[in-house]
Amino acid sequence: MKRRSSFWLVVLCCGLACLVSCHGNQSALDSKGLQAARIERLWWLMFSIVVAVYLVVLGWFGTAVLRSRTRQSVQEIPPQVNVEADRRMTVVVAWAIGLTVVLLFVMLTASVRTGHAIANLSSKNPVTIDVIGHQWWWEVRYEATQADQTVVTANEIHVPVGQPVVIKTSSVDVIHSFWAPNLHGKRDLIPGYQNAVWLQADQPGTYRGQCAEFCGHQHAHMAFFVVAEPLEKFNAWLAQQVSTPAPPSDQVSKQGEQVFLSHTCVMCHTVRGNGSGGKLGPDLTHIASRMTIAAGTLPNNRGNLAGWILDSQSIKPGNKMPPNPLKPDDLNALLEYLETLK
Amino acid sequence: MSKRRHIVVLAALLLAGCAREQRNFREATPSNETGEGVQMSDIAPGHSAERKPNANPYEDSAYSVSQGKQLYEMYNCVGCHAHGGGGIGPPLLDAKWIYGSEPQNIYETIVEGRPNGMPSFRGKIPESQLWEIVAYVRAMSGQLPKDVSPGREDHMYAKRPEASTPKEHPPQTNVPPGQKEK
Amino acid sequence: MTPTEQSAVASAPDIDRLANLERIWKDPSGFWGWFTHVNHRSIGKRYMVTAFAFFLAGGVLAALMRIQLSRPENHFLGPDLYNQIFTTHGSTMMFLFAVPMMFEALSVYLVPLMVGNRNICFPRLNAYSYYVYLAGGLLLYAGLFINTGPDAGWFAYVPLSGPDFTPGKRSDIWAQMITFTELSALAVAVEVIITTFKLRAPGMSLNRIPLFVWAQAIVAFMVIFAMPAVMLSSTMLLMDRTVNTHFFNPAEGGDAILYQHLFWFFGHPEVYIIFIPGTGIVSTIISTFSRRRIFGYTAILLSMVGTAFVGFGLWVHHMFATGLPQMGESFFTAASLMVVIASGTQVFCWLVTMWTGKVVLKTPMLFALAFFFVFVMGGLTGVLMASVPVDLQIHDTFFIVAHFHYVLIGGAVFPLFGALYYWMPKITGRMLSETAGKWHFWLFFIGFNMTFFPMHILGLRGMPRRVYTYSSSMHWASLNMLASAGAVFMTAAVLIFIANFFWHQKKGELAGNNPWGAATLEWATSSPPPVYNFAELPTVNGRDALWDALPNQPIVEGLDEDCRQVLVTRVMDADPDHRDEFPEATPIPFIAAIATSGFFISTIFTAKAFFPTIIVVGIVLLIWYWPRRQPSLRRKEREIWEH
Amino acid sequence: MGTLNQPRPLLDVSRTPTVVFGHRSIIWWGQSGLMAIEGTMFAIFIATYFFLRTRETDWPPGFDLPALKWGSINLALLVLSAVPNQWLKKKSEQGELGAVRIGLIAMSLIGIVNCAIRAFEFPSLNCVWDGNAYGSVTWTLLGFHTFHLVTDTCDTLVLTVIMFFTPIEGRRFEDVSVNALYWYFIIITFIATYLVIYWAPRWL
Repeated sequence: MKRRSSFWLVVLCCGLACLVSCHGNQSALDSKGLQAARIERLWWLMFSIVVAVYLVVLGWFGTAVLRSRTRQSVQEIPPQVNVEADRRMTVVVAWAIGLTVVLLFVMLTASVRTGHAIANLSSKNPVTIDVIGHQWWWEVRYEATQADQTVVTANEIHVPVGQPVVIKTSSVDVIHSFWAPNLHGKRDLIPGYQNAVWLQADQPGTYRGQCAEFCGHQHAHMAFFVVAEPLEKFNAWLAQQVSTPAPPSDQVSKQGEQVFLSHTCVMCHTVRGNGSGGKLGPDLTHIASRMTIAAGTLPNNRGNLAGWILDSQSIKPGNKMPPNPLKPDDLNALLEYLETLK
Repeated sequence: MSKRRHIVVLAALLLAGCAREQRNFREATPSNETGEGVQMSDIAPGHSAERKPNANPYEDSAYSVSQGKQLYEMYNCVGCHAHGGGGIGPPLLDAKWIYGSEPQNIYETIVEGRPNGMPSFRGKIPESQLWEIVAYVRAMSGQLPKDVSPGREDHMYAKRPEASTPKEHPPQTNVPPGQKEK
Repeated sequence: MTPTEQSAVASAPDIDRLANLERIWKDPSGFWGWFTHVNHRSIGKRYMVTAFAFFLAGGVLAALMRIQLSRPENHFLGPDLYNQIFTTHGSTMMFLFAVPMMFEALSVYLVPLMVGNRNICFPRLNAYSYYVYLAGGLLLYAGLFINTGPDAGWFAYVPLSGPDFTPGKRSDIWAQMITFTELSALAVAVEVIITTFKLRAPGMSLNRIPLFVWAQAIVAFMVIFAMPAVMLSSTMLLMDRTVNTHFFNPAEGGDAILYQHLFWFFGHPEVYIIFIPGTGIVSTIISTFSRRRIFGYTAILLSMVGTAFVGFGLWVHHMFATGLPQMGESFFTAASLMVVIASGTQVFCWLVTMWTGKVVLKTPMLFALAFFFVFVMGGLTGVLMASVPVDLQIHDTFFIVAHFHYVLIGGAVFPLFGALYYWMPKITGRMLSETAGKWHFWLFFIGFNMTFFPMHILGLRGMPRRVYTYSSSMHWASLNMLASAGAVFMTAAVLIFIANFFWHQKKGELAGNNPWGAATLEWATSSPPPVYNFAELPTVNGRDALWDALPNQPIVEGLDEDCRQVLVTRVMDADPDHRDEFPEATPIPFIAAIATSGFFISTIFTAKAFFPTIIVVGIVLLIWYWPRRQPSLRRKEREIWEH
Repeated sequence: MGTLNQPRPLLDVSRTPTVVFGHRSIIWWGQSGLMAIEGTMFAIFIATYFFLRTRETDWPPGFDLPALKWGSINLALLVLSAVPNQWLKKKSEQGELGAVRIGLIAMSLIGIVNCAIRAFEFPSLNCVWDGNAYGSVTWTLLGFHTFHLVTDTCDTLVLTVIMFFTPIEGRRFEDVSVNALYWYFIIITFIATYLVIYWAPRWL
């Protein structure tokens, strides 16, 4: 019967779907972190219960329609009542409702237990990272005891593998949502609130995350990367980020630095060491060490950097960076200079 | 006859609506070098240099004026002019304008800079942002229509927002600085 | 049933009495007459046509979105236009189609017929509510066409929709549109409650009210307690944007989460307001096409009431990601799971009704059956996101988009199409074609699943909601293309339905009084019903009015025939209580709606317009209320005070 | 509906009353619907007030406490007005035109006096609506109640004019009785508003 075949078709592709969605960057079912793994286990438990219930209901429904179907038209059949059958059916319905309540309790307890498990991850002195949401990029600050030791970077978060990390979320403008599906669920960045999210990456790797709360024109291009690496590599990275890059040595880079200081770049961006202090845009002190530019939109290479500087509006229309028409040699010198900022 | 007039009024209203809501992201920047030289007199070699348009295209778009407001704070104009009340720099809320209150005058003040501390921003701020800041500066004294001026901002309530400030009436002075008004 | 007394035997209804009834109850026709109608059926038809037109407009916007998302890095729509389109799509479907069609249109047209009376209570208020609703819809679309469409999402979270981050008048138009549509929903809610409890045919005691009427009455109560929350949040947003109040300004004591609480306190009951009429429709259709009375009438009724109550207690499951305290979230997980019990009970009762009945697979029944397939899957994915940890992974992703389309299209649009095929013969007097109906069903069913099932997988792969584009490296392209292809099938299905509608008006088979052999009172009168609905007001002898009627079922007699007099009955057993008189046709509701629109729209632009326009509204309402001399005198000498 | 030609018994309703009071009449149900809606609005708005209270350390933040004088006078007058209101309601349900006319004039005057007092009450709140969230919430809550107070005063005035100058019928008495009910709603909501605006800052 038509209905039967299409029903099996859906079940087939439902199963297929689960396989397809399993691995792949930024997928909730490809957990690389402690919490994401617990959530994934809870997901598979509840998913299996739900699919089982769905199949039972559809089975009951399919047989009900097949069993009582008639070809006659509506007028010919008088409305009939079968009190005896109704009484038996009441028992069946009561059992079905009872089973539903039991299944719901199972899911409730599993969910609450998982909720507690992922919430009470903590440690004495975790790596504390402030993630501050801006309109359409992420400001990342590593707190440190001395003020000059704090690291300010953007759109890229390095975390030591196997150690809990606490991320303090806040926003300077609208509501954003910090979400790296491979590691943990999402947490909103709300102006006026300071939320704390505990993360722990179990396997090294690069995990992409994206803003999950609609925040304006470029909500679609507001991604970030969490790079999980062993502790010593993480400390090396941190040390390098804290260091102030050496002033440019060769002639072209010096000219590039002058272009940076004399043109529009200095109004919005900061490069520690050359006296610039703009706050509107991300900190570019170690731009060359970052994998992507424009909040994960473009891989960080010379061609993309040139295109982004000259006309960022064609890549992320509506973002705060205006088009900057530079003379070709100025642009070339600037790119040279930016590439020295390891 | 009155029906046609209603339609015309309605169309004008709708058009005003369109302009107010225009989000212009990509500005074709006229020239490589941002900002022109100072216009000392009308006599100029070769063809007469066409002067900057007096009307600022951004004054109809609420989006551009609100961008100008964010730039006003981010580029630290607040440092000297505060939220328009003035401090080191002169107040921008009132009707007294030293260098003229037309968009063109304000544009030149920002590009060329002025004595007593106003730095020149030529080359530092791109053309489109310059005009957005100019539009916002005029909104601070209520020159722009109420539905275009920005409303309350999500910060401390320093002053009534531009949408609620009464319109100031600066005297019409196109006289270059130093000369007495006629 | 204790009638006053059963005296003279009814003589066959003579012709001139019917002609007199026709003259009394007929609203003037013609262009200007159109604005004076107060008949519940003409207002009901207008609601249906307008709500369906907004459904088509929302569908066109959805098609544009699917084109933009069909390929990665697509430049069909820029970010600004895409944001306006997806927000207007959401707002149209929720505020201008779902609630007005499922609640206002169906209840205004059908409830008076199903309770056996001549008009809905407060007929002028009913006309007024339609014009206010129409004005709200036109305002939203006028905004969209002059580039002022709202662009902060259909729930417009602050501070993005606040004065600082949405310059211009975009969020104001959205907020005022809400005020329009909620005002009309509240008006109809009061009318439906009073019609259900005070204007029933004698003999229709509380446990004999049809399930569809119960569904609409319960939804009316939900509207009364849910809509004020969104009217408050949209008014507070408007005040923040125009008169500089600080309700949502984090720096001055305001709070962004306050807006979310206020909105979702309304938001979740809203989706049940859309779904419960669906259960009423499915109960009616399954009972008729299984040729037996519904199984578990009380169980289904209690489930509806349970859904309504619990619906108010679980709004925080929309805000699990905002970082609320852990204990609170578990409470809301429990509440979200509890609501499944009620829906489960209803599904089981319908299954048993079909199991023990004779199922006739006509088109309305097909759509009701698709309800099981689609809604149950949507409900079960809803169970998944009731758990906080799982919701943290799938909140605001395309998994949620898939969930609420399964629940809303499964729970409302499928039953709605079933309802249109089921009641169209009563509205227009002709049957819709069955073959076109089946084509429409299968195309819509397949297209729907093709479009929205892949979105579950996209959500699990991390595609967030409301992105105007995505990069090709994210391997979401193939599923998005499949979804866009599915949308083509759905569009074709809806076009077939429109063609079927226009075809059936001329060439459809004549329907007669009761083409489906159904049990509720609206099938007792002719199709389309006369202006006065029932030649003689019926009485009821059982839960299924027509199936349980006695051969000589008594009829009501003794209402004045020279004015629009209506019988008002008691709440419990619908015993005749007193007679009331309903107003004649009048253009006042239309004028009042214009005055109210002027008040609402002018306050968007300047707060100074508040007092002058509110005085104009006051004057118009005064004229509305002012008693007319002639009818007052006529009523004076005939009135009987309560003894 | 049974075969048409077979004569069917009649249910004669011609002697049922046309003028009824209390929960039997439809206009009472309509008024109750309005009161349910507006009551929910008040309840949610008071919940908003206390939600915003949790977001501040001290309350009222940056403003003085609202002065009790005018608010308390307004409350006293409103509570006392329940007596003439009840008297008017009873008389209208008995249909005594003379008494109803006097009652309506009295209630109109009371309404006008209350609106006048309310005009003094707003400045005595000691805050401005665009000062901060506290000012906004306080002004809007009082404004919301004022909207109802003014509306019902106008209703009573209109009813007074109708009772004097247009032909009188049973329905008008129903309207007066229901309008008295609306006045009770105003009294009750003002008690809640008064406690929230004037005493919440003092107690919390």
